[in-house]
Amino acid sequence: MQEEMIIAGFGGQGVLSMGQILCYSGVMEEKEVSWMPSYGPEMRGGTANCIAIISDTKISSPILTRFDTVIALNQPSLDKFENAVKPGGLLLYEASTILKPPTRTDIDIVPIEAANEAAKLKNSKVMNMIILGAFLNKKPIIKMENIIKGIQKVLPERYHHLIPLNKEALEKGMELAQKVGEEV
Amino acid sequence: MQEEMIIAGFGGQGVLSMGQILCYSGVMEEKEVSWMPSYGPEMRGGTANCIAIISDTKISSPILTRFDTVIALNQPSLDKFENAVKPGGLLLYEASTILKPPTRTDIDIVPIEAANEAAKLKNSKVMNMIILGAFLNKKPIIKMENIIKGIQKVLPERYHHLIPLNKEALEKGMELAQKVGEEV
Amino acid sequence: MAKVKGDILIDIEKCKGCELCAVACPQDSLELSRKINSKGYHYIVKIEDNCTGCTNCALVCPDGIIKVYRKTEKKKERVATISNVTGDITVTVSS
Amino acid sequence: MAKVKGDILIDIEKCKGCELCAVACPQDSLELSRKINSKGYHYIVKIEDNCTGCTNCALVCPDGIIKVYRKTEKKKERVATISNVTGDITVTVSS
Amino acid sequence: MKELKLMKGNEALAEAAILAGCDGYFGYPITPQSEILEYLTIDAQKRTGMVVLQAESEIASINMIYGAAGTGKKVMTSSSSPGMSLMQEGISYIACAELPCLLVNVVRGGPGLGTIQPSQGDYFQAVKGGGHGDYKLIVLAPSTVQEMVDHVKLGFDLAFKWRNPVLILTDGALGQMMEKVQLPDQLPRSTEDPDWATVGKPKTRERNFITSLHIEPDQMQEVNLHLQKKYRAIEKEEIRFEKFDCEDAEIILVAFGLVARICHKAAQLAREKGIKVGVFRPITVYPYPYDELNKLADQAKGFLTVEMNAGQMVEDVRLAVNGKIPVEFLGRMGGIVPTPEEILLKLEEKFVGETV
Amino acid sequence: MKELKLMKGNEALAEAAILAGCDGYFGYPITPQSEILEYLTIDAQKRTGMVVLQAESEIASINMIYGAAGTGKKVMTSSSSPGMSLMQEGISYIACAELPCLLVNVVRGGPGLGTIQPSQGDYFQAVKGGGHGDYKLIVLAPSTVQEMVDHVKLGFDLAFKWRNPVLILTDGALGQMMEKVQLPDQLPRSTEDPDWATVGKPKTRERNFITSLHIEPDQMQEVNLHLQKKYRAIEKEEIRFEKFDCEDAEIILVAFGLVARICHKAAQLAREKGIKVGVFRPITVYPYPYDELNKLADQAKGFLTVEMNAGQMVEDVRLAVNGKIPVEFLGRMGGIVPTPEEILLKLEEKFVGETV
Amino acid sequence: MNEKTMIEEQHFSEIISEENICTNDNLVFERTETLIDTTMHYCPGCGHGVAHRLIAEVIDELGIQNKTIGVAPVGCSVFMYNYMNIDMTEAPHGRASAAATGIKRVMPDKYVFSYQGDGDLAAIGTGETIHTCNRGENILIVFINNGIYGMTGGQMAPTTLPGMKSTTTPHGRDVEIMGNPLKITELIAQLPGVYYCTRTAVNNPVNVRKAKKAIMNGFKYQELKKGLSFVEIVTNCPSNWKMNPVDSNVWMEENMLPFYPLGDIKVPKAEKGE
Amino acid sequence: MNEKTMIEEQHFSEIISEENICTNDNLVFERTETLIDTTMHYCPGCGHGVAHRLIAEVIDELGIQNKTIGVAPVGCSVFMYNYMNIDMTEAPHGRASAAATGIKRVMPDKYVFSYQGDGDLAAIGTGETIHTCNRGENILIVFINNGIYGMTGGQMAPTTLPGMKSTTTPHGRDVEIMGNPLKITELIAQLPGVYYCTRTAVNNPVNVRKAKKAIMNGFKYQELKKGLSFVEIVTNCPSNWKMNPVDSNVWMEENMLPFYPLGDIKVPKAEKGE
Ligand SMILES: Cc1ncc(C[n+]2csc(CCOP(=O)(O)OP(=O)(O)O)c2C)c(N)n1
Ligand SMILES: Cc1ncc(C[n+]2csc(CCOP(=O)(O)OP(=O)(O)O)c2C)c(N)n1
Ligand code: SF4
Ligand code: SF4
Ligand code: SF4
Ligand code: SF4
Ligand code: SF4
Ligand code: SF4
Ligand SMILES: [Mg+2]
Ligand SMILES: [Mg+2]
Repeated sequence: MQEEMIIAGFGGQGVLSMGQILCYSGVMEEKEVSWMPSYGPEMRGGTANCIAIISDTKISSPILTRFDTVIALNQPSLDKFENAVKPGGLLLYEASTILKPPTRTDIDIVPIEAANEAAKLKNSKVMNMIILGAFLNKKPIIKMENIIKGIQKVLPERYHHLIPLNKEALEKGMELAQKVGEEV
Repeated sequence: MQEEMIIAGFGGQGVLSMGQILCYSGVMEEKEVSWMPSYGPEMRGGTANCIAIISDTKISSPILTRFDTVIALNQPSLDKFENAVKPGGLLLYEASTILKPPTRTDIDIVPIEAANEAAKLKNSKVMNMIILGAFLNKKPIIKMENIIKGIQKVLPERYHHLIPLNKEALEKGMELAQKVGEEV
Repeated sequence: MAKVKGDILIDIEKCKGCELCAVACPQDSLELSRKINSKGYHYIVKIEDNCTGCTNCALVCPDGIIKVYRKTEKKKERVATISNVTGDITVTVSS
Repeated sequence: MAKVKGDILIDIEKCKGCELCAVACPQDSLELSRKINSKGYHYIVKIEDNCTGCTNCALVCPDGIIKVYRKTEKKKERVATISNVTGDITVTVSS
Repeated sequence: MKELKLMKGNEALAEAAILAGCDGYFGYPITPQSEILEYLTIDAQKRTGMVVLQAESEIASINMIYGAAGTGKKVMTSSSSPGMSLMQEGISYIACAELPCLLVNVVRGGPGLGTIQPSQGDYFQAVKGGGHGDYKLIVLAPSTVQEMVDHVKLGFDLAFKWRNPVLILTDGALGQMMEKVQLPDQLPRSTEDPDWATVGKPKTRERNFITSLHIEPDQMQEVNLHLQKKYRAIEKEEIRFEKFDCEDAEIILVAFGLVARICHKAAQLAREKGIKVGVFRPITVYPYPYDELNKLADQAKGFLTVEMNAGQMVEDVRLAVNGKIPVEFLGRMGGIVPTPEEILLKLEEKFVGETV
Repeated sequence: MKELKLMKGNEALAEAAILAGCDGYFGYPITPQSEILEYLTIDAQKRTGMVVLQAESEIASINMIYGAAGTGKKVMTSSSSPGMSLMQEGISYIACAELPCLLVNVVRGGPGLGTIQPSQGDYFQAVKGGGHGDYKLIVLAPSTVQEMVDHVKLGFDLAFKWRNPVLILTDGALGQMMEKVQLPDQLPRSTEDPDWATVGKPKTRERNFITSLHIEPDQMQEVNLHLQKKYRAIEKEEIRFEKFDCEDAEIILVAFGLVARICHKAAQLAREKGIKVGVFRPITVYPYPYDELNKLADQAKGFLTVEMNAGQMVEDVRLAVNGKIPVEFLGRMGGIVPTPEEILLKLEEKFVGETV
Repeated sequence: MNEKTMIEEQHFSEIISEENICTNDNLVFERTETLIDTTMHYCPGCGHGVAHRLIAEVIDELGIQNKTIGVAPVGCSVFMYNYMNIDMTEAPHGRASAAATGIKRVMPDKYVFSYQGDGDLAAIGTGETIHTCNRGENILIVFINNGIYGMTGGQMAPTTLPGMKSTTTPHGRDVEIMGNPLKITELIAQLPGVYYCTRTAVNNPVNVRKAKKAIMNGFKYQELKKGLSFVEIVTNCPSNWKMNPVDSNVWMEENMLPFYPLGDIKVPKAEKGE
Repeated sequence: MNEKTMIEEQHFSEIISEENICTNDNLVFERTETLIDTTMHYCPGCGHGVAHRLIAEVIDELGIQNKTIGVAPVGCSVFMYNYMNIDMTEAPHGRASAAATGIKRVMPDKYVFSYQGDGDLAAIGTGETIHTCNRGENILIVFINNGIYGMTGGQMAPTTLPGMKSTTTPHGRDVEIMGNPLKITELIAQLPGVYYCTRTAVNNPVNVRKAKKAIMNGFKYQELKKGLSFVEIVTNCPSNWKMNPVDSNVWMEENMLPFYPLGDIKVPKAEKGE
């Protein structure tokens, strides 16, 4: 198994921690992992992203230009990375704020209105967990129990009371993705 | 013709200009010349020296460790460079202030009491010219007229009235050296 | 409503929604929109029609994207802080 | 000649003949010798026997080569600026 | 087995410094390595008493290191390319004065202000000497976050063994990425003063002084010869490298640091296509494994050196091979990381059909 | 014929700068090159209007150069080894921003504070890049005081031709010694502004900006590729060297700068003994005359590289020869200049009997 | 998808007032010519933007675009040359004033200014700052003091306040370890080469006007060859102070300004009464 | 050869007074232990020698030889470690205070001092000087101001007086081009981290005593962990001023001291009345 993905959005949307959770969870399953953030001043106000790789074998480069999965949380990220999805790969995006949807036809496209759903859960911060859930529905590469362990690792101690909410969000995401699958 | 020499003494005794005069004079005679001073902080209070090379052919290194001629104007210089005279070479030194005369027997040794003679000429500054005269007596590698031209080049304009005195000193030196030759 | 003496044009595509203009406006004419521009920022909008054309908002706007207009009975010389302008005033949205 | 109360020892081999001690000496006891040491410097010598042991010369000597002695009726504590010494006082000439 | 952590390279390195009993860190922020200083300011002082000081510049940093290293303590600094250039005078002094210390260069793309993305463009500076005069740093080139950790203790050990500055030559990617690491146990901070250290002179010994000034040519030559002798000894004893699938390899990829990992993948792709490719990774880039590479040249048909620069280590590879077989080069610059695919392509283009 | 003068290398170089129409000199004192600044403070300003400023440090100097070079003026600085190390960051910026300027390193013995006596210990720094990132200086290595003069104009010409910093790599002996020189005529100072220069933007053109910042990897790679392309062109067009008695030589001495002169003498001594020895002197050490040396390797039995360092240029000689024939090395350090006799000895020891 | 109205539409709806007075005749303020019409990379609310604009306005008002050369620092304003329509040089970190010296010396008739952050000017560049000021180089230095290293992500600057948190003082700046904030402006004001030295801010319209006046003075004194002018602008860094822009300005007023009081520090004798 | 009497003979003839009081009992002054008994390389009359001796005397009087670490600069005093019988480090040009910071931080219980010339401390080392002082490093800086670069042969220093000739100001320092002499001591005195700051000289016995007192204070405040002490010593450089030592001291009094007035610049509040 080797999953190479990029998660991109605005700073503050939680893209970096999504990647970290996946990687930590990967470690729990004794996989090789690598997490590489975009860094430097261009992060400021602009887009942030991270590349996460989870693999059964040693990982070569942490920096890639083509991905099995692209997760885009805003329009600029979608625009920038749509073409970086490998043919046959997955493009999952937050759909509530997207004006120009993707146009490729050789890949799996999964729009999730996660921001709207997060609003319903009364915590806009869990938007990323909804997306993560959706991703895990499409690519169940890691067991849910380990994802929860990953969240425990990444979330600072003082937020651990929010874990149930996060779990709820994950499940919501899975459910939404399931629907998209069925629609197709 | 190739003359490789070092002129050493205290700073202020005019060792650097002696070498420069020889080199300038050499240029007048279309010879190749090279002048290399000791430099840096060790000059301060300590000894100063310059290596002068005058040659019919291209000069390789300006820095040498063995010399055809060593001119020493004080005891430390004599001590330091006595052994740097090539066998058969010339060691010429200012003798008035020397407590430990040289001991080598395989070289020409010419002691000149130039400081005393300079005192007689009422200008201690011409001591170096007396020594230069003595050197030219032993090794007439450059014509006296060109030496005078060399002095003109090296001496700042405002001291040019002293040229006759310098000439006198040169001649005194030649005379003294001649005597040393005869004594032997 | 008071007689309108001033107005502003905001290049909302370049607005970063910092709200410094809103704070600076003595008339409380400005507010953040619920909507976002293509850079993802909530942008500033005029919520009242009471602008006096005092230029405060424009002076503090870090992004220099506010144009201020003022209509006065007797047209005065422009104030020292203002530069000569002859260009077109239409606001274009950068792609 | 005044009763001798002080005296100095100069390590003349290390003297550089700067004459700062001579200038500092209130008794004008010091002068440059006509002779030179092995480093080529005219060195300082005592020309009068009127030293009071005031230490001025030693204080200003950049080369720290003057020892000062002073004989007083009632032996006082050493002044603050002086360090403890037990060593030999013969002055040797460095070779 | 000890717990596996997921850590950023920079933070892992900083944590390793605390665990190695480092006595002092002096540094100045610069992307992509500021996390080292940032991490240390959290609680290093509290945990081990280690000194952590943000200096006013890289020049101040390296000279704080110079002073502090002279006391025999385990001290270190880190920077990235432009900052490292500013340290070259100080490094030359430290090398000449034979002070042990650890330097870290998290290389970014140059020249000039360049980009903050990863690069290997400072290889020459690191191994040939960016400063003046004949000196050598021991240069370690980690290729994983785990090695970012391991090379800290190794670096301090080598620094003290040889009384020589050690440089960890890494890059922005290794500094920023997270990977699994296993951390070592906490070591104590320095306790004994080395006999050469400037710690205050008791009556019982001669004074110590740290200097690189040797005004007389004879003396200076002495010092130079002594240093060169030490370097020859280091070249005998401290060469470290890693070979991967080289036994039967006809083509060998040579790369250091991060790029070696990519070469592994390229080699794998090549083998899948039936081309016998191995990877050689120098771990110490000074001392350089010349002999080992030279031996491999007897067996292989060609070498392909891959770097994130315009061709720097490739000169050392050529020096090692000394004309025996062709040495080709593939380089990417400006923060761009070569892909396994392009390495494979280059390799096929240069060697397949013809030599294989 | 113009008058022959007897001049110190440093002063001759300074005079040559005035005569070349140099617009500005910014520098900081350091032995053995302070005479350059000192000479210029006498009357350069009065003679040509040239600006001469003693900066507060080498870092300030190189950055004054950076600013001033950006205006398209002919500007220069000089220093010696430790000071040169401090300039490495600035040099890397200048190289990346492609600014023409002249740098002079009057090398002294290192590392560290070292000695003020002559050395060639900064060869690596000069030609491989002491600063960070992939850049190249054009490096001229004079061997006589006359060349100290000639290389100033040549340096400025090359700098402007290629928009690249040029370094004169000389040493304390050449800086301090007096030799005959013939001075060129006075050239005018800069009059026209190059179109890239920051001189104030008229309405009629786009603004100019000088930068080395290219944050996006793609852009940075563009810049890197552009630079590399320029360097390849320089390597084609600007190689300069000198051969002496090489036609029938079986052994070739390779040396740059002052040492080449000593090799001449050694070759002469060897020929007197019937050993056919020639001398090869690179005048540009970057670009390096690899091809020419490679060709000579076909004819000769062996090369002996002689340097005043621990062996730096010898790596380039080895790269040139690529294993064809043995390349031996003789180095002296710490300010000690090798003698013709010891070169002869080494040469006999290594090659005579065996290969000749 | 009914929420996703095209932004362009909203644009005009929101700017049209009852009586449209937005005509050229009534225009009293707009982006000045020398400020390039592009989105700056600065974070929302960052003071750098205003500072840039003021310099551009002064250049345009004096009509000296064709005679002005600017020097950008390394810091958030490293890209200044992308925003100013003048010739500019981007100097190495801390060395902008040295680069400006080089430029001014070889082109004494041009207007030269450097623009530098507090890390750039008062940490790594301290030596260059002091000596440029001491030589009285006939240039303008604009000094942006936001109490932090903005560009590199919020490390302590020499000007960081006591107790203030940054990524390298996570427990607040401890003056016992790190020393007190450096008031470099007061320091350089002591130097005879400095002709004019003032501290301003751009957090409200009044201060913006004053800051512009100060920059204008700097250029005018340069014209008169008076020596060095130094204009400090105390600014915010919402991103690294971890506040929204509005709060950051409040925090600045309450915390930065008491430590860095606004006003002239050194003015030409004749002008003191102005 | 009758003039060439052996020097050794003269030696004793000249030191014997009528009544020999040169006995241990009467000894009131001699070279202190920590000052190594060797000829210093300084030029005749150079103030560095006295400055070294005073530091050595203070170290001996405080009995802290085994706890003191000195940092020598690059400048004429680069060889200081040859004369002081203590552990020392020779720092790169200008960086002595940074090196001293490094030492002190890892060995806070040792006495650390740097000794720096005016070129070293106030030109190339300005940044390090300001920041070391500003951090209030608990060390002593001894600053030797001789208005010139001694070591390198008499180039202009930041402290060179207006109109003063040097090898790089052959027509005299022109303040229009080079700026005014930098009073770095007054400058750093402004910084809160500086606890004690004074200017002294060693040109006469009174000043020598005061200078020693100042150095003593510096070490004592260090013991008390008060922060940074800064002792400037205005000295001569006969060689590069091109005067004999005696004249150089006169010139110094008449020219240097009016510009660099002796006395305390910053003293601890309680001690002002002392
Ligand atoms: C030699 C060097 N050291 C460090 C850096 C990293 N660096 C870039 S900007 C900066 C500080 C920026 O802070 P400041 O000058 O206050 O500007 P701001 O971003 O706050 O406007 C630093 C340390 C660098 N680019 N070069
Ligand atoms: C980096 C560097 N730049 C320059 C020099 C040359 N240099 C040595 S000492 C010195 C100045 C000495 O002057 P100062 O500090 O005033 O000390 P002084 O000799 O007068 O006591 C200089 C410029 C150097 N050694 N290193
Ligand atoms: S011009 Fe004045 S009144 Fe009008 S919106 Fe701006 S700040 Fe408010
Ligand atoms: S100040 Fe400018 S950028 Fe900020 S909200 Fe107002 S218009 Fe937008
Ligand atoms: S101790 Fe006093 S009186 Fe005696 S020689 Fe010295 S200065 Fe003169
Ligand atoms: S002060 Fe010292 S060195 Fe100078 S003359 Fe007197 S004894 Fe000699
Ligand atoms: S990081 Fe701070 S200084 Fe930089 S652009 Fe953002 S707010 Fe402004
Ligand atoms: S050159 Fe000047 S400072 Fe240096 S030792 Fe001589 S007199 Fe003293
Ligand atoms: Mg800042
Ligand atoms: Mg000095």
